[in-house]
Amino acid sequence: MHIGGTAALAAGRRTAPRAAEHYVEGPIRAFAIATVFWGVVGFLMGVVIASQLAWPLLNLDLEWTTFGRLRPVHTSAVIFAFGGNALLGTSLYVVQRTCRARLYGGEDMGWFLFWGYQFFIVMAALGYVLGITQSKEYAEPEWYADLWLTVVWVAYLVAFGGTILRREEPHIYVANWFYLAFIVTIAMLHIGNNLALPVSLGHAKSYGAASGVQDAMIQWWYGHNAVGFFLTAGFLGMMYYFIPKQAERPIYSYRLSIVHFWTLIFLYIWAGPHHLHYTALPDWAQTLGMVFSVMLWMPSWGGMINGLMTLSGAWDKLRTDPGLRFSVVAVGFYGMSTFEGPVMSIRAVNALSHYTDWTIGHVHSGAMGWVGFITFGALYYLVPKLWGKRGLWSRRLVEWHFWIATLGIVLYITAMWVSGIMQGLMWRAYDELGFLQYSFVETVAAMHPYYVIRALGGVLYLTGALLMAYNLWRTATSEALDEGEEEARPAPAAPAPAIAAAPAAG
Amino acid sequence: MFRWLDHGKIERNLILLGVLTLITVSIGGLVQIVPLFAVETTIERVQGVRPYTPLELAGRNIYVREGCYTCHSQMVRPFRDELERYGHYSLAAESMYDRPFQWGSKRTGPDLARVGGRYSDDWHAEHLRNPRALVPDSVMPPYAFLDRPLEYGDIAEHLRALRRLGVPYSDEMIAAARADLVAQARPDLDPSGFQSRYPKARQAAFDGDPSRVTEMDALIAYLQMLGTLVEFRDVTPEQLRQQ
Amino acid sequence: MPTKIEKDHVTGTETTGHEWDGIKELNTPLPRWWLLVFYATIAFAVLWMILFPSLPIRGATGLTGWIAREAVVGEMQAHQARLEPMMARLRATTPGEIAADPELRAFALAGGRAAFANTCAGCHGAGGQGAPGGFPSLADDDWIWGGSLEAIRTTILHGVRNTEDERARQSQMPRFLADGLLSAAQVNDVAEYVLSLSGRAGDQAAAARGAAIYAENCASCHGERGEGNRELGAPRLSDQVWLYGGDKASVVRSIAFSRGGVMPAWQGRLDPAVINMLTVYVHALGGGE
Amino acid sequence: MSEMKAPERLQARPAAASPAPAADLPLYADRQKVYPKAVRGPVRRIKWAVLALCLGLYYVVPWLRWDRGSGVPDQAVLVDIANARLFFLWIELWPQEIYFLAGALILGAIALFAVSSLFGRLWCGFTCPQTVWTDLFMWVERLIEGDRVERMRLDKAPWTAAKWARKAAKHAAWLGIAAATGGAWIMYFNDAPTVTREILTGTASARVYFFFGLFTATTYVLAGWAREQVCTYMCPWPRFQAAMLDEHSLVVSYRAWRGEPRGKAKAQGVGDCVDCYACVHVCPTGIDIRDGQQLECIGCGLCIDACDQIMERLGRPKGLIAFETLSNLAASEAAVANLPPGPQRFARGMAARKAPRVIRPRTLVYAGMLSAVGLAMLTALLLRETLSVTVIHDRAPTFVRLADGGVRNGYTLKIANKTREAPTLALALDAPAGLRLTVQDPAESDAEGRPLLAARPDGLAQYRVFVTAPPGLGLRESTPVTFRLLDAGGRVAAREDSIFLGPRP
Repeated sequence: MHIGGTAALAAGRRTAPRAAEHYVEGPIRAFAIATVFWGVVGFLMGVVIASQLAWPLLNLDLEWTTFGRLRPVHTSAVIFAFGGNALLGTSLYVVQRTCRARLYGGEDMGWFLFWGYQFFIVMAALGYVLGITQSKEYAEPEWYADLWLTVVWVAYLVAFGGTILRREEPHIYVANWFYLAFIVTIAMLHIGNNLALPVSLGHAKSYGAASGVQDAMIQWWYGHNAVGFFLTAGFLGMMYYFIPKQAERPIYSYRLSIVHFWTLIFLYIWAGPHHLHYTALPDWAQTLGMVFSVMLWMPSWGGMINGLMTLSGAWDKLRTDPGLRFSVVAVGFYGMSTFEGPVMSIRAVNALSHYTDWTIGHVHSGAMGWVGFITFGALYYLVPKLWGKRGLWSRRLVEWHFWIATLGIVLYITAMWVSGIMQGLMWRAYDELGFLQYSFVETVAAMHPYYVIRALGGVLYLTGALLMAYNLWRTATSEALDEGEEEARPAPAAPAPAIAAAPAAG
Repeated sequence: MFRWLDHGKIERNLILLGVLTLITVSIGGLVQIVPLFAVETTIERVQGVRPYTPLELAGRNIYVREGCYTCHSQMVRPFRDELERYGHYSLAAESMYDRPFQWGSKRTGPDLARVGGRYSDDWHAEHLRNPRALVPDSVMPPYAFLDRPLEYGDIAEHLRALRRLGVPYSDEMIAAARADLVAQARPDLDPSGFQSRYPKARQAAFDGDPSRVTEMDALIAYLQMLGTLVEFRDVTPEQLRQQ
Repeated sequence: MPTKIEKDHVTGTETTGHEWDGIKELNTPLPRWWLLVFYATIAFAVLWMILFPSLPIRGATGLTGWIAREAVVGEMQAHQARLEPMMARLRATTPGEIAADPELRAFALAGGRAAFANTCAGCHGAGGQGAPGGFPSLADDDWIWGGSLEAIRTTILHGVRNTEDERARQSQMPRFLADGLLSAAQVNDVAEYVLSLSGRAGDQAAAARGAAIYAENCASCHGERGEGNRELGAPRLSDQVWLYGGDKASVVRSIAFSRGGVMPAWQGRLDPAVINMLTVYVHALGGGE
Repeated sequence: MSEMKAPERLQARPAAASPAPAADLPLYADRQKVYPKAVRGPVRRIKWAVLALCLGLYYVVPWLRWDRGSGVPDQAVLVDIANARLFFLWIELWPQEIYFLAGALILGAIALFAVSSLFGRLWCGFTCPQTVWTDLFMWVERLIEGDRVERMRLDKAPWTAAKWARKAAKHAAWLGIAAATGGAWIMYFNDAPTVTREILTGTASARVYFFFGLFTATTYVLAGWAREQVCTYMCPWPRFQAAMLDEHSLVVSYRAWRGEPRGKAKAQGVGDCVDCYACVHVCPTGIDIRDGQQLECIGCGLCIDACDQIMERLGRPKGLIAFETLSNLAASEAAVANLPPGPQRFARGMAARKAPRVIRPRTLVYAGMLSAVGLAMLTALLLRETLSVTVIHDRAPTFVRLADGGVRNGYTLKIANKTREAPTLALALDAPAGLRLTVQDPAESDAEGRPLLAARPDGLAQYRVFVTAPPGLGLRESTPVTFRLLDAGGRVAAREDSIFLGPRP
């Protein structure tokens, strides 16, 4: 698939003589392909490890394929590979266009970022499978990969900032505020959480600079803000460009942008300790984590309102623009999970939900619903543009993707939500003498049906992504879709496969 | 609000925007993290917590390598049900030498903070080899591959690296690291030196076979000491207050 | 079909006047409800920070004085208080009566499990599996001092060979080699004989020699055929269970230097109800008689 | 698709803000208050019926009794948190069975998808609690403050005693309803008569008062104050909803092909819309349906009633606003493309419509999934185990060496009995010959010497069981064994696999 992608890349370059020629686009095409590729890999890994919990035989008795080693592969593939490539690619696309400036560092910088980032991903994932990991959630890569990522990230900041400095617009667009906050904060978090001393330069293993309770606090300062700045601020940047572009409407409120941007980035960073409720972290820090999470509710919703109300006046586009459909539902999921988050941060709720699958369900309504869908929406918009096509190869496939993925999410989060509450209740169930009613393994046995439903939900979501990959592939390679050939343009609702017969390059 | 704050200035100046962003996102972290290092009582003043023995450290590194934290927490919360199920709630002091901390965030399997001494060595060995042979409803992967020799040639280097980070390993401990590692897994060897360096550390043929030191030995040695260091009978409530 | 008409004028005065790649901005004021809810969450946060600990300062616990670690102590005490009627019943009965009453028995077993884990498992191992070096298994069917409820209770109450309780179980085997009662060769022979009692002698001739020595020195306590004597705390030697190891070296060592583990007396340290619960629990581990 | 953008029409819209320089704009915008007018008609009647049904069910259900025998709650529908049981008529679920809840949620979600793809925002407009309670609150408001014009006048009037009185009465009534709502919610989690008495006498627990207060407050704020803002800004469902619609979904639509151009009733050459704003005045979200599909429209259809009344009065055919599919709208539009307003245009446009396509791939998929999930749940419910046994093998020690050299394993058997009976069950062991089964408690035995265990009604019974291998049986380290519980008729009531462990041979 990846090799084919390179061919598509070449095809894209060949067929894109456009006015926007002076923008750097080759690496962005590569980022788009990598996003799809890693998305499929990440979702597949998710299906695999979800199935392992339902059917433990699938651990295969091999040391490289146990849940413990593959789970970081899944999370990193989805967050950093799928999400990261989407963010890097779209940010470089957006910053050039909203600044009317060519990427700082040009094509070479773009390709360095692309290959540098892919190298980091592969290095990290190989490490997990071989057992080289820091075992800190979402910060598993060892010191050598971390160092490399730091190099790439600094280059990214230089390229992004440099492009803004070259801008021909007096003001910096709000999408770029969010992208910038994402780049700066992730740099800070990445370095802060990965300060470590290698056993020696010849060892892959390192020991962290902080230990115990301080390490825990730093880890969740990092971990929660990987959510806050990677999966929220970064993707809000994406939303702020693609939704108004797709809707062809102005952003709803400039002042809401300002207020929610600053409040969001200020408050988010405090929320980490809500992952450590009732732990050995001192109570004062837990209280701060909880109240700042609650205050975060409205700043988070500011982004939802701005995205959504931008649609007012273009509501019918929801049916005619398949990408927009994804974007808007993404915003709906964003609103849901940013409401659920503050609720779960309340200590009494957390006492029940923590350590259970409720948390997993919450994360996935955010990751599948918000991050996934907003990215799909952006890809459906971006790929025809990047490859110089008039539109997508098949709209009907997009619709199938949408409905299959939505069903998948419904199955997934319902199962995890219910099972989480069940597990939490079973842990604290007492018999009438006042002794614990269930042993732990009984709660494990009760989880089985939910694990099966969850795996099914994952399969549906993965299927949707495969449909997208195929559709985008055909879009990039169908010469019949080239811009300039006005005939044969499919009517919006007409079945598109009529043009499927066009020979595909590669 | 918008009279005195001209946001236009900020959004026309990349450096200003970047610096203000950095300041804004720094505050929360500083306020929450710095006091944890500064306030002494963050780590409770209890007796008994010692650095890991070389074998336990090697076992812990296997625990880390296998990503056990993805399914097991090591943090007993102060709830009645957890106290009854797992034992005394966990203290910050008990993970003061943990790099990385392994408190975890998910209990697909049970909490392990106090698993030490709960089950027999045999049970652990068999359970790790084939979890469903002992617990039919378990969903844990099998870890039979841990029955391979432990590579511990560089264990002293690990201790030395940890000492640089502040773990109180003595010169003697570092010098004897390899011997101590072997001694702990082989109860037939003379224990006196090892016992003097790591009081109360348990020696056993953890995997059932005293003739060789395996990864299984190391992991079980680690599991069997988890949560056993602090004698809660001697601890006063005042010692447990963090603020 | 009609399309939705724009809610706001798209005029120069209403947008901010900037445009990026065709994207414009409106300058709509914030929705009031949004601002109100935001203020409400801030008010909630401030209130909560006053009520609960939120400062990294010793003693700054908030107006409620609530501390998670102390709250759970209170919860456990409340739980104990709820259990008190049952505990009172347990104090007032004998283990035998407890075992006969299903409700009391279930309660004692559950409570005994927790008490055992806290008090006894350190030496006797989780589940009473025992530990090498003199910590007997409580789950097997071999008892030195007796495995009836009453015998178990007595052992828990007074302990073994301790100096703190005058009613502690007492027994002391002579140190046959160390005190010069037997020669090394004799110890070897008697060890072979002892092994032969459970059918494991390696050297039949030595065992035959040892028989006489055994009859003279050992049989009075351990019995003619090694059947043991619980009155004296002399273990059975003819079975497969060995407290200090059943290999020859261990047996020789036991004869030569004697053994004598110590168990504390729990009377006075534990609530009588807990001792009764422990008795019933240990009895139920599998070896109860 | 037609291009119906007509900015000049915006002037009449209440939401249009006046242009102002950025610096002088207020930080926040007040809500543009909506004053929906009362309306009569078939849609309104259906809405009243649905409202009465929903509210009736909500308030009455906790009071329904269901006799389950003594010592068991007799409330028909009850979530018993303290005892971790969910009672629903004859079904009593344990925590490990709330997969039924997961199934119900999935069913609900798919049903919602299916209904939406067929009928648009039926859920939003008719059955959503936000809509139902807002409707109720508006009805109260109208009773006390009068209809649209009166309310507008009242709000503009100075604060006289009479105005205070009316406002106070309205809010008191709202709070009353809100309290009843919050109170009823509590009753699903507590015995209704008991908790009602406790709340009224001030003896309920702090937790009850907290949730009572919480739900009262949210009802009052959401239905009284926030109203359409919830649907416009906060609720995620409208986003999904919009994505669920397609060309064949029935949605509330203005037939522009018939209504345009608008004009006075007696004017010549104009369409059927007389621009009377009846549709706008009744709209609970304050929009103009003639602007087409929009985010704020909850699909309640009240504008249909309002418009039909006008059409009737004018002697024109009803249905200028109607539940209509987008494909029909497009078809009618195309059919009347160059026709002038008049009866002929109306007839041509109506003739171009087709019956809505109910059977399409999506609805088929939904129907399939609904039946699959429904069938799975039904099967699970019918095959629901009322008796199950869990066997937990001792972890320490894994086995015990006995004095005679034999080996013994200990197990804990937990018999979960979800019925109210207390059957006696015989315990049988399937294992290699020689292994002996004993139950620790002195239990009676059946004719074949099998120990008899008593299950506890609606509870867990726990037994300690030992399996002993005599010396020299020559078993492997691990031997599979199976425990079976037999009922009085000798049938297997429950079974569970376990293992027998011994030393390495």
